[in-house]
Amino acid sequence: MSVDIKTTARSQVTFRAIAAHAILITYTLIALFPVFVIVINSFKSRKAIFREPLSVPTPETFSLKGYETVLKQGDFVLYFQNSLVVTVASLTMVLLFGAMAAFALSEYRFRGNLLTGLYLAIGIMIPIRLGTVAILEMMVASGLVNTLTALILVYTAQGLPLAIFILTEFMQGISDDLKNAGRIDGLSEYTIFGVLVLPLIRPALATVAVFTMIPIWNDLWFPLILAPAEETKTITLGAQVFIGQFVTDWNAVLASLSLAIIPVLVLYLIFSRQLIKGITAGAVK
Amino acid sequence: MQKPISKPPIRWHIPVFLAPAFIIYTAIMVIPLLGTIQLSLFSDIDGEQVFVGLANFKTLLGDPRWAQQFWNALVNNTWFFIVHMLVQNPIGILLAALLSSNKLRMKAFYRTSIFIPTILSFVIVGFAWKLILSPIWGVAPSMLDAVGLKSLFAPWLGKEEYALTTLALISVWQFVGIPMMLIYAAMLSIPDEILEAAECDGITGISQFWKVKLPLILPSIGIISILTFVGNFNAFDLIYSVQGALAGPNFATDVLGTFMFRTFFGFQLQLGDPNMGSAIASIMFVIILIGVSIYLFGIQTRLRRYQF
Amino acid sequence: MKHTSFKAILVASTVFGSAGLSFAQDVTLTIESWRNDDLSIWQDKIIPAFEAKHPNIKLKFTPSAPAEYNAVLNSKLEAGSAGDLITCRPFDASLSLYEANYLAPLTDLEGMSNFSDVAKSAWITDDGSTPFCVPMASVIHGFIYNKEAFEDAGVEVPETEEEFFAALDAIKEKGNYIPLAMGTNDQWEAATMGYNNIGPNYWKGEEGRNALIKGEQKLTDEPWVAPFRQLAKWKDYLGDGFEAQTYPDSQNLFTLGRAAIYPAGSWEISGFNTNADFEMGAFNPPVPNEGDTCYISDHTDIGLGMNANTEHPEAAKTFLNWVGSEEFASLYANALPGFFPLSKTAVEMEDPLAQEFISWREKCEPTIRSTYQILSRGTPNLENDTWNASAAVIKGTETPEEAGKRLQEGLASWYEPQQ
Amino acid sequence: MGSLSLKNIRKSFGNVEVIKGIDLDVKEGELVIFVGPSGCGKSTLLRIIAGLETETSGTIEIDGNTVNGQSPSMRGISMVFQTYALYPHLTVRDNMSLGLKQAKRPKDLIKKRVDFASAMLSLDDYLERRPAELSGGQRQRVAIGRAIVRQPKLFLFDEPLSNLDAALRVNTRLEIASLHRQLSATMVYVTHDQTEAMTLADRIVVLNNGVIEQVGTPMELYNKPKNKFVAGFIGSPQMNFIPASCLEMSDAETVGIRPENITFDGAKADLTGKVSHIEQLGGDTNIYADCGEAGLICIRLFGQHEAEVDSTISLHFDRDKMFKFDKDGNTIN
Repeated sequence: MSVDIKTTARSQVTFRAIAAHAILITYTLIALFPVFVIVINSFKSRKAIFREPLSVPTPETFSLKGYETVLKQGDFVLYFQNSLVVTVASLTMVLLFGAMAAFALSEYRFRGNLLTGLYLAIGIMIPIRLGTVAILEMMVASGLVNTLTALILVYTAQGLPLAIFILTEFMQGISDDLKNAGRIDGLSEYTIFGVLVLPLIRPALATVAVFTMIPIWNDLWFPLILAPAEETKTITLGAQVFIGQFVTDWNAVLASLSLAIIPVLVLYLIFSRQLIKGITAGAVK
Repeated sequence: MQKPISKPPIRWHIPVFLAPAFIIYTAIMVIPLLGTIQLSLFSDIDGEQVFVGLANFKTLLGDPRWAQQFWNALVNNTWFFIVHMLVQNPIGILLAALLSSNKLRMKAFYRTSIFIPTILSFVIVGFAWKLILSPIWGVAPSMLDAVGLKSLFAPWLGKEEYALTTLALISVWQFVGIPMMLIYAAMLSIPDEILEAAECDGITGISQFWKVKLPLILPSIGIISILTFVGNFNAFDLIYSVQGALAGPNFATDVLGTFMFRTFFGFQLQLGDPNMGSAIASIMFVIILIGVSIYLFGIQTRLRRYQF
Repeated sequence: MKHTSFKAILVASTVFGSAGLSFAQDVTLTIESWRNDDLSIWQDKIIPAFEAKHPNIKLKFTPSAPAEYNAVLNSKLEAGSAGDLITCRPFDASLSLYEANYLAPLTDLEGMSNFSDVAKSAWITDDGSTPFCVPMASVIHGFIYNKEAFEDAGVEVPETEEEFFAALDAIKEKGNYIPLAMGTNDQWEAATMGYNNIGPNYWKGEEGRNALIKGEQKLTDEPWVAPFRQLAKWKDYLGDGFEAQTYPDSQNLFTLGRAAIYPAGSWEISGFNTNADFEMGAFNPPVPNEGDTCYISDHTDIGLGMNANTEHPEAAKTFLNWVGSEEFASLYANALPGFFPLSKTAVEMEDPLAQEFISWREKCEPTIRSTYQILSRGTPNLENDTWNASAAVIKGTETPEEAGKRLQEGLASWYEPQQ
Repeated sequence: MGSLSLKNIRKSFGNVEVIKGIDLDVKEGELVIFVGPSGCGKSTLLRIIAGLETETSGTIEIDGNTVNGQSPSMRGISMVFQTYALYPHLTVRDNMSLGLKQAKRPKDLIKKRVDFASAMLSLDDYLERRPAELSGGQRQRVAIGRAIVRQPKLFLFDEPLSNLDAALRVNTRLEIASLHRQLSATMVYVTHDQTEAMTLADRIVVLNNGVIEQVGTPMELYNKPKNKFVAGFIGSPQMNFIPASCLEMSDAETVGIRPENITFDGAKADLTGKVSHIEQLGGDTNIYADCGEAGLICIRLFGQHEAEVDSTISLHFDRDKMFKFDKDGNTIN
């Protein structure tokens, strides 16, 4: 076989591509394996889970018992709806208020600008959970316990510091000329923010949305403390109760865990296109 | 016709823009947190909250029983952080470097798959890994068995010497998507001209990564390091959901977060001690603040940001 | 755009806000509990039975996960958002709630007369004057075994320590079953199902426990170290990788028929009945020597108290009286075999395993867990330390003597009678 | 069309004063250009006129009305930006009409004005496109169109040509010039490019370090610069500055001579130097000569000339066209 220089070079390139794919596939498998184990086993009978945890469900081992238990026991549709309301409402508030504050900080020179920025950023460093008792007292005093509003407020406060931090950095990159053109055309500062600036920072908003959404959706603590009532239970709390309730009923546990993965995955996929664009555009440099 | 105005009007829009964020953040985050820090200066004496100054901190660092637990948690926490720095960030960079190579196919698929663990809740992550690593359930042992390495298996989560590292690796598994995404973005933002110039100079492949790309993404690596630091020193959920509030075996996986939780809210028969818990929380805050300051004033200023 | 979104938020918040208001004229009582396993029993049996008698009072059972219960409950009480009725942990956890005025005194509650002093001891002030929770149930420790496994290995139910280990050896020899289902990952299993299960036989139940409280015995004394010595021997009979075995792992190991003996609390009975498809039996902790008096841990575990700040004290008392009644006792005992009523009147139980457990009350001396009363009031916490020590002793990372010494030092550091 | 009058305008950012008391009157229909090196404060001054920046003190009058404190949109101005600043989400037509819509002007009026402006700027074919679908030159024309549509009292241009390539820059420059003529509008224009200033302006304002160095028509500035700064800034290639001592002149510190006022004349040589570089521009030729202590001197010759690098040449200065500057850089008459 004759090998000329060109094909050697090409085969080197191919080799590199294959190596890259090999590493990525390996890691993808590592990343997905636990999820895979949970999902396949959620469709198996209890004995089969134990005997052959790695095999996919066969006609003999296939069972929907777990899903039946889950759907019969808790009001999963309601939990899901609660989670969605809380997440979407908090996200909206974090994004809107965060962008507003970031706009003020990046756009205007005023006394205390730097100080305000630092003040708002400190929250990135402390988990809000440390203030639980005071938060709960406040919610009780205002009658918001066991309402989704309480959760929304807490998550908004929790998400704001990082959102403001990222968005401020991003907003500094927006052309001053554009905003000034708007001012000369008689747009109010509010319109400039809403109509000119917000659309331009969409990618950054998506980045913030993903980083904000994950901890909100997955939070267990505040739903437990602030809104544990049946009507306000979130899906993560619902799934957790299952784990407690059916410590040994792995069908139900696995089924509820599998169900809990889907919605957050969907939300992520919605934002992820913008996410890459957002980070690339310099949201977190 | 406008009347001449001598003074510029107050720019009401600035407070209006700031107000919602400022009010919610202050009311729901800052005030409760200040309350917590304030608690650390008080002590419950016969049912009365009495101001004791720094006495709680003295107990925490001076009383051998408290100090032993505190230093154990701090050392564990530091190790937890080191594992992340040594494993999570290099893997993240490697994956990002691979993903950013030009002609690669299925990028979106890899990116999404590797990011999936990051979006999962701790409940799921904890449960899944406990099952996989469980000697009873047998996923890990039987997989090792399949490649003839059964002898390597140990009940990692139950052994004092392995448990913390195992947990740290689980956490790495969960969060590697974040450094990957951020580095990936940083690499994408390196202009093609620079890479083309490197190609012309004969700098390709791995040496291109070391000599050209890496120096240019150093600021991003800095940001990731500090995010990792803040995240790790606030870590709680994963350890709690896998090992419980007592962070077994024998406190081998106790970090500041679990130590604080146990002390603050109590556990089983142990009654909560909000004052001591707040003292731990305050110290956590100080540690994180010191770390962030070192980064901001010591490291970040030395990391050059290149203008593209 | 701005206006509409603000409006939306306003509308949204009022909608959510109203969701929290109660709408019925009837009184609705909320029950805080860590027993989320019992949710369906409350919903399907207990609540309907009560509501049938008291149509004006509605009940809502809102459990949280056991591990978070204390934190959640304390936060809610402090903030004033806790339910009307509060499930009481035994001893100090509830006593501190009473002292902080979160639990109402129940001195003049009629239903209280149905309980013996021992039953009330877990939820009464130190001077014994004021009870603050109605005793609901106790749990008994012992061992549940797989009858098929015993037949397979040809062993009889052990009565002494010696027979116990002989049986374990025989099962191990035969090799079809893991002799003992226990893991140390969760720690409390080792302490609760291990140390406090077999311990009373060595410290002679109440006698030893009271001596410890008075400072007449130390944890380094033989009666308190001996159980650790027993635990140290268990290691060889546990499954592979027991260090990482969790409590649910142990349960599964046993109910799937892979382990022969399960060191148990009686609360397992109903779960095991559903999940195991083999016949089970139970035996009380074997005594050191033949003819010794046997002691069992018959631990007062659950009580029910009234939130001192409830808006409906009368309704809450009505319900508490009912909880003290025979009707409730029989309902609860049969709905949850393994939770034994504490009321004076005997309750008929149908479950054979539950009958076995309760029958030990007649032949053995009952006591409660050694660490629960008074001794876990300080820091370091004796109960938590005992978890840690029991797990360490089973794993062999600490000798029984070292464990005893460490516990004694910890206790003596804050508990005066031991100093 | 309106006049503009600035009275003692000052502006500080924190402790730094960037505009240090500017007085200026711009007559109706005049095109005044601010030039100066970057950081001289010319853009800040323009933004103060527009109301985008608040002055620290001083008075601004547009068309006789004091406008201090008024919002930009109330001042009757329009502005063209360096980066075009088109609204990315709006079509060309909407971009141009937004300001009028915002002012609630009648629809048919808006349409009339947009059509007028688009015809003038030949944008008719692009009215329904979005900015992203236009070339750089087209975008800048849209930006200008947006300014025209408002029929302002005062046009403000902030380096409008900087982002265009060389050929387009000349074209657009001509367009602005003709626009100025057609509309006979008052315009204030900021640039750092003196050629732009010379070619367009009725009057030029030279700014340096926040103060006005000189105001005048292009030829006034060229012929009678008040000081060394203005002399050096106006004219291309730049005026040569030579220490007076090199020419044995005692009545000045420095003398200045424009490159076109130097000739080769061995007989009447003021200086000799070595040729170091030649720029052949076709129409004229620039020769750079190294004259030792006198420094590098540029000579501009009309037509095409050859010279050997390193050859020695003798320079003669036209004494009537020399400028003399004192120690402080002020021109000595």
